[in-house]
Amino acid sequence: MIENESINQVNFRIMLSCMSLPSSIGILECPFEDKKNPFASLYFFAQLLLDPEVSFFVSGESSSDISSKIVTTTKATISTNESADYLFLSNEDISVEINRAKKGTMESPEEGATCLIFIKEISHEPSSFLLTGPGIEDFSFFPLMEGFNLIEFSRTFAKVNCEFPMGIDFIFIDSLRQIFCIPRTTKIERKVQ
Amino acid sequence: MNGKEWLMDQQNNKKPFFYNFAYLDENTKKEIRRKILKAVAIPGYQVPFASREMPIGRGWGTGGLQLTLSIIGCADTLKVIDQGSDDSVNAINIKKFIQKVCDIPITNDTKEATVIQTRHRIPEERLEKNQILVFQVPIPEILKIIEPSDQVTKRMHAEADYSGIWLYLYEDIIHFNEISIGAGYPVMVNHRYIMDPSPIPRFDIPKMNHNRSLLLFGAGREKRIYAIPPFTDVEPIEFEDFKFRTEDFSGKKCSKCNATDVYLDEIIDDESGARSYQCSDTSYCEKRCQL
Amino acid sequence: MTTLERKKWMQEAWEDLNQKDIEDLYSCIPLEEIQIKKKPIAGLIQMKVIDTFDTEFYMGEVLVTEAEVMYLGQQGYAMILGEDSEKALLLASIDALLNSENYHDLKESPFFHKLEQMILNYKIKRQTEEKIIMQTKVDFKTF
Amino acid sequence: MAYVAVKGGQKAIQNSINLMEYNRKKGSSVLLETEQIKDQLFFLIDRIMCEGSLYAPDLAAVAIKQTCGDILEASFVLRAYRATKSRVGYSIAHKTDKMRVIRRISASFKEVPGGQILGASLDYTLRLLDYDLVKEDDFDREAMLGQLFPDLNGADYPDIFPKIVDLLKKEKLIEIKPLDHFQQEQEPFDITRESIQFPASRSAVLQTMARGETGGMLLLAYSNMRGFGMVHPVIGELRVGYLPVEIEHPYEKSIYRVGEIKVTEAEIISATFSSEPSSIPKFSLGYGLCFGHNETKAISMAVLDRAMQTSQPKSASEDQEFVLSHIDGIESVGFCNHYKLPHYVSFQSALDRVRFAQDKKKKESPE
Repeated sequence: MIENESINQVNFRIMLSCMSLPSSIGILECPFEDKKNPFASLYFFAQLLLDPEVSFFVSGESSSDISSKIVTTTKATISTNESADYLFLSNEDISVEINRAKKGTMESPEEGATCLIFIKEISHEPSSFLLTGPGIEDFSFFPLMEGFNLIEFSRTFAKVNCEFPMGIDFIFIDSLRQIFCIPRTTKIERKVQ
Repeated sequence: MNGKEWLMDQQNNKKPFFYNFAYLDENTKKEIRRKILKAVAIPGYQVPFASREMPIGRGWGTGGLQLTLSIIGCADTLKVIDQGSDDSVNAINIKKFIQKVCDIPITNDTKEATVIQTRHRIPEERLEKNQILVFQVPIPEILKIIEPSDQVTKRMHAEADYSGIWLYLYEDIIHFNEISIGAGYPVMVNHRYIMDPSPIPRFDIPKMNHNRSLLLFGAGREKRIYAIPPFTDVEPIEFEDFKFRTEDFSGKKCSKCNATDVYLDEIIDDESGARSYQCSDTSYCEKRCQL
Repeated sequence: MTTLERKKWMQEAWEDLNQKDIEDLYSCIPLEEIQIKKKPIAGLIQMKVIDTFDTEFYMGEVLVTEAEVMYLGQQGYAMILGEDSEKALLLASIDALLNSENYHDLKESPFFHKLEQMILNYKIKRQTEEKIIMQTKVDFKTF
Repeated sequence: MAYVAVKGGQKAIQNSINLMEYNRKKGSSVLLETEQIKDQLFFLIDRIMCEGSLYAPDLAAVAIKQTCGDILEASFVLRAYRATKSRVGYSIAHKTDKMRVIRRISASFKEVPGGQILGASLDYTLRLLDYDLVKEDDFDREAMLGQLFPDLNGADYPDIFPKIVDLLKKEKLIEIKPLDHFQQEQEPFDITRESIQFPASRSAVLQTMARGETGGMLLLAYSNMRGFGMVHPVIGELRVGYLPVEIEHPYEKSIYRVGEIKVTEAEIISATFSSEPSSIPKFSLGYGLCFGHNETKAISMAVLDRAMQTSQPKSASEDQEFVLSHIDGIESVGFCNHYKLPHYVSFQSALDRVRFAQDKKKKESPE
């Protein structure tokens, strides 16, 4: 238990650093190698922030398995796409789910959801999508992500975050436990060649 | 273990009282961590949190302390300052408590620290990306000067209705021919929220703009957390013809290290009433003296 | 008295136990055979009440100590007010003993005698308290 | 050196703590035992548990001893202790009709079913200093106690004390319905888990007041009674007694009785004459319930509850945000005392402003 708690602290700091500096990629610590389970990083994240006070929603094929495991480890409540505090998305077409997620209100924008998107790999190669905003010194680039439609995502992102301070914050996580965060304040633009 | 063994054990050694690492229980830390992430995502917006009772007085830094205890770990080095000084009584008291509940290295050196908890100052030395500055905030709502009700100020923030505070400044100028706000000067964060920077001097306000480190603010009694991520636009509110001005120390320097580009404490000499000046940031001053 | 009644009374009477009673009771229960399942631990119960408007609300927290034991395959559970490990474990042990099958054999034991005595004392004390309180009832029939 | 902080404070802090310990022990009297505090200063214990929001008489006694009788500090010690213990459960919600009553009075009717039971009260004591207590004879205490109640015959303790409010309810004289502007909730709001937001739900209002500071609540309630408000209270019923603490048994799925706690409950009745032509004049109710025996607090709570039931506050005591934000003893005391901390950075900043403004004035209108 003590061990888990200290891992939680280390991983929270990595995540906090990534959320504060949206162009940086962090690697979560893991006390054991769980190579068989592609969702290990996901459980890690769940354990880090979820408790009985919050709700979550899981999309995709093995959602019920994942959900029940998250419930046992965190005692968080399973909720709908529209009302969950945390969304775990891993399927290819995520725009629908993101569009449905809650964005908070102008008075309480912190009630906007946090979307965790599980992808194959976050590469260290830059894409052609330019990032600017708080936490980014001058400018930076969205990393290339295998099998992830950045054009579609950037459109969805702009749409759900067009009424700032209402909006949704994103955390990308891959099977190597690499994470990358895009808060609602970031501007994503396609760089014209 | 059977009952007899337990009873023997119980009667023989009264176990010392055990605190969690960093005092707070894991669920409390989780709540604060969630709120910190949201605060970072919405710079300058005050996120409400439950705020636990700490064994130091409400208003004595319990908000900052809860933030520090939720983020700190074995790899950290901590610095605590009050009014710029590492040795003031409240800073010492907070350090004593943190050391009691998590045995981590403590430093006076701004450059060495990974987490700095502060009351009313930003250190003179430039902060870096790997550092977090945690502010203790007495009253997080800057709009309190014009409206006491939280319910109303929350709506004003929602609507970005800041005409009241502009009017306040305008009337201030009419009355005094000057903006009378001393410490805790209102700032506009990321062109959206007007925010209380905590009672830091105006001298420190420009340091907030595009600061390289994460700035976290905790108000324990008022139960609010807010943040400024690194590289964020932070501007003091001002008029075209009435500019924001920092405290004027022109012609004055630190009597110990001769620094001129720093915030100074004014010292009154007991007998003559003459004034001298010293660096408010004591560890920076010591560093310069040792050069 | 049935086991259930006895348990109910124990839950009320324990508050009167002094240090000597605790020692006496510990000395006459088969401590070696009691396995500790959950060591006594202090915690908080949030006190939920309902007001006259039927609103449920929390009026504050109550400090309690909880313990669990096993005796011959029988569960014993106790939660008591305050922070007192020894009392909590004793109560959990008594609960297990009363649950166990050979409690009939215990009936003649000093443990049982002590228990019955305590419950009786408690009842007398409670009755006296009630009588004293009724002495403060205002009597309007003065004519 | 008026506004320079004490530096190098470590030693001074320790010595200051030592001096407090020294002052506590330097007298020649016997050191207090916590049992004595618990048995003989029960009002003090009750108040500290109530405002510290933790029912733990033994620890309250330690807190009182440790803080040398500073009530607010002692409550604070108890409140902080709360934060170190994890929550193991919730009690089963009960109405107060299960209360084991030790005092019960009504000011609205002379005779009430179950009777007026004065219990133990200071109400009718003459406030004359009792010199006999200076040297109290402890000899033969048992016998002395016996003499206080030589004859215990009289009325029997009833099985139940019916609620006065229920009688009024039957006659449709009183309206008991949650007001429209209170949100209906599934589970009560918990201010220890979530930061209270305004307008607050009724459960949050009652929880906040149940842990409020007696003096602060009395002040606000008194202002209302004096005319800065509209409540003209009559005490429908005031009860002191023990409430059972019951949980669901973890294995047997039955009710498990943990013990009982002393509480005070007040229901105040106030006449309501609405200006709406269609409405029928009725009585309305204010409710107060707190840990321990503290009648002033329970009555103040009930008055404030009634006062805040308006959606258009006209005075401080009717304003929910005003009342609830200012009655917590631990918060207000902490903030009041934080002004003792050095503020010389902000003072320097203010000095700069004042001097600047003065210079400007001088330049504008030279003498």
